[in-house]
Amino acid sequence: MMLHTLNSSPSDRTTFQSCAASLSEGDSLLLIEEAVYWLLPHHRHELTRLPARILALEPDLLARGVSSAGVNYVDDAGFVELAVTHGSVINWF
Amino acid sequence: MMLHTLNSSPSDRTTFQSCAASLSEGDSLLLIEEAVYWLLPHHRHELTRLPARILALEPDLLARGVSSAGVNYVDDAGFVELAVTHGSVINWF
Amino acid sequence: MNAPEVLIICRRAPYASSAARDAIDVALSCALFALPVTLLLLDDAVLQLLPDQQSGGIGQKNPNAMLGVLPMYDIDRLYTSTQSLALHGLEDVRLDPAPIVLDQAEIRALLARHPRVIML
Amino acid sequence: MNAPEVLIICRRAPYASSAARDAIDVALSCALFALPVTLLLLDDAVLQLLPDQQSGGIGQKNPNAMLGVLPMYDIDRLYTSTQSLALHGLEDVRLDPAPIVLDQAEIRALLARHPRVIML
Amino acid sequence: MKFTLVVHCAPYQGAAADTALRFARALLAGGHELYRVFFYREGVHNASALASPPRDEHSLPLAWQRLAQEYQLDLVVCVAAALRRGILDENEAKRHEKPAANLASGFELSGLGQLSEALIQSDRVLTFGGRG
Amino acid sequence: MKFTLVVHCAPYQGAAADTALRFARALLAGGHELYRVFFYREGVHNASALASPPRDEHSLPLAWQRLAQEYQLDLVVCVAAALRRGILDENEAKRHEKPAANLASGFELSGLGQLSEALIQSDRVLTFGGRG
Repeated sequence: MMLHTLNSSPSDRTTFQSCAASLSEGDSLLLIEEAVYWLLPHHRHELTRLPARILALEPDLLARGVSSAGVNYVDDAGFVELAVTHGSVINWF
Repeated sequence: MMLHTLNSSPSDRTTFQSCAASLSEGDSLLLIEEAVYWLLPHHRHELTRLPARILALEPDLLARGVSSAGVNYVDDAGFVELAVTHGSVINWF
Repeated sequence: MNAPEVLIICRRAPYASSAARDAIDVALSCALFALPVTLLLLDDAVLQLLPDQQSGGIGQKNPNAMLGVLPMYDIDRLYTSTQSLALHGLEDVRLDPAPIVLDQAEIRALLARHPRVIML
Repeated sequence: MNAPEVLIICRRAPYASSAARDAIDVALSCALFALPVTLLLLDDAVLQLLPDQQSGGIGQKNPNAMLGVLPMYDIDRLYTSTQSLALHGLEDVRLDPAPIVLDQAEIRALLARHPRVIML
Repeated sequence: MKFTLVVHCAPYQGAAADTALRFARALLAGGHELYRVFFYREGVHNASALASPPRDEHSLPLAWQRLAQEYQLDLVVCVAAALRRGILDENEAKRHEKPAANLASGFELSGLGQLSEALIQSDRVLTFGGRG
Repeated sequence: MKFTLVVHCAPYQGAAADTALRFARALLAGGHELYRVFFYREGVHNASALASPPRDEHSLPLAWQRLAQEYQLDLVVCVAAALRRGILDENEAKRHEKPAANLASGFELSGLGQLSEALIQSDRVLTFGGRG
């Protein structure tokens, strides 16, 4: 079980595609910084076909005016706990 | 008549598309730095539908191992001359 | 010498880098020099216009607030493109401040009118 | 404590930033510590493997030459993905040094085997 | 649990250094151990003693220093990356015949070996980077 | 013809600062005038007096300095961007009570007005930047 973080905006499809292709069942994907824009209605559907659990970092959602409705989100302490409970971490940027 | 430069790799489609949409007949597009990878055989066909004249910066082609066959290229002095002979310059990155 | 019209193009999301704030600073400086300034937000820069950005949790200033005061400095031309709105599906979303939306032909005409372009 | 296997992932083109050279430096340093190292070049990083890069004209060192000497430091696992080769259409192009090409399932297995990943 | 953080981004270059700092604070507040923060590439600018942001903006170098004091952190700046980018301690300033040093106190210049060693010692390693 | 170049990128962050330098050399060799080089954002690091790259790598700050000496160039570093990123001249070091200055000789800290003024005075303005 692996924790992936992604920090790039939907305008960077290449990073998203490499991240998406690396996800296994049971992994989690935490959207941070500009990657919270993947949760805009226009982009969100692309997340549904990923095998991983999708989460977002709450302060980054709030700062960017992206709605948290229907989103699993964590605060900074929750980010740390995700890193603890997954066996390894990969940061995509 | 405008000179556009583009410096981002084909992995950044968003920058390419904004640059492409801004080209008018009579403009020139100079590919510099990582944008010379647009001249790889796999990507080159996307340049053919652009209304602008396409050129590349020779030292950047050479450094990246991209073939100059069939490419209009200029050296640094030629880059300067392009900036002189076009009424304005826009740099996309 | 006539004051040339200056076009400032920003293509970056807020906070990602200092680009959003820097574009505003350049616009304000040009206004001080009585240069006619137009600000064009393309691609990720349209995300600067999303309402209700609460940046306290990340300890950063919200550039959105600064965009709203630009008209006080006679910078009242804030543009974006249909292509940029479509990139993030924001065609029917309230943006604040509301930009003037240009299609591709209008963008090309805007560029052709401006002999000085600063990209950020 | 057992030496953990280290996976270094680089996703950047040569020269664009110092990432390509830095990835090699990290790999060499891990080898000095007797850490088993695997280097995975994804996306634009496959462009590091194009032959005949003559970087004299831009005054920079060619990281391609350094990649070739990694086996001398017992770093002989150089991987890329089918997806990355397809991104730039390099499936049938000679690459130097030649990487081992993994499909998506193999990439996922590679990641699962490595508890330490450094992204560059 | 023992963490090591690798920071690739300068302040203002992107959000990554801010995110790394927030993560460091949260893990320490959660009772975990921060074995080392390794500043690499443009991340070396987090260690500038000369950064002078406006008073109403937070200063990342200062925030790292304060956190290091409170928790006795090991803030290591890659010496090769730092020299190239103009971050020097007194020793390196002398050795390269430069007129001044600018490494903030609380940070230490050292080699990439400090990263390799941290990979061995830590339970989790996170990389905070950005484009470019 | 009168050129102004705006440089947004630090050395090593991307190729943009190298490209800007090559463009500057070529335009001067071609008999054109370089009205000003304006270093903004991460570009301020081109003006570091402390950058100490290995001997077999070229140094962008040094290359700018040499070009400025040869052609009497106006190398202006945005003061607000520089202060945030830890590039200070003697005056700013004193004013912010910092222990040292690190602005390379040949460069000058000044405001964004120098960019606006250059936009008026120059025939062509080019921006050299990169991701991030």
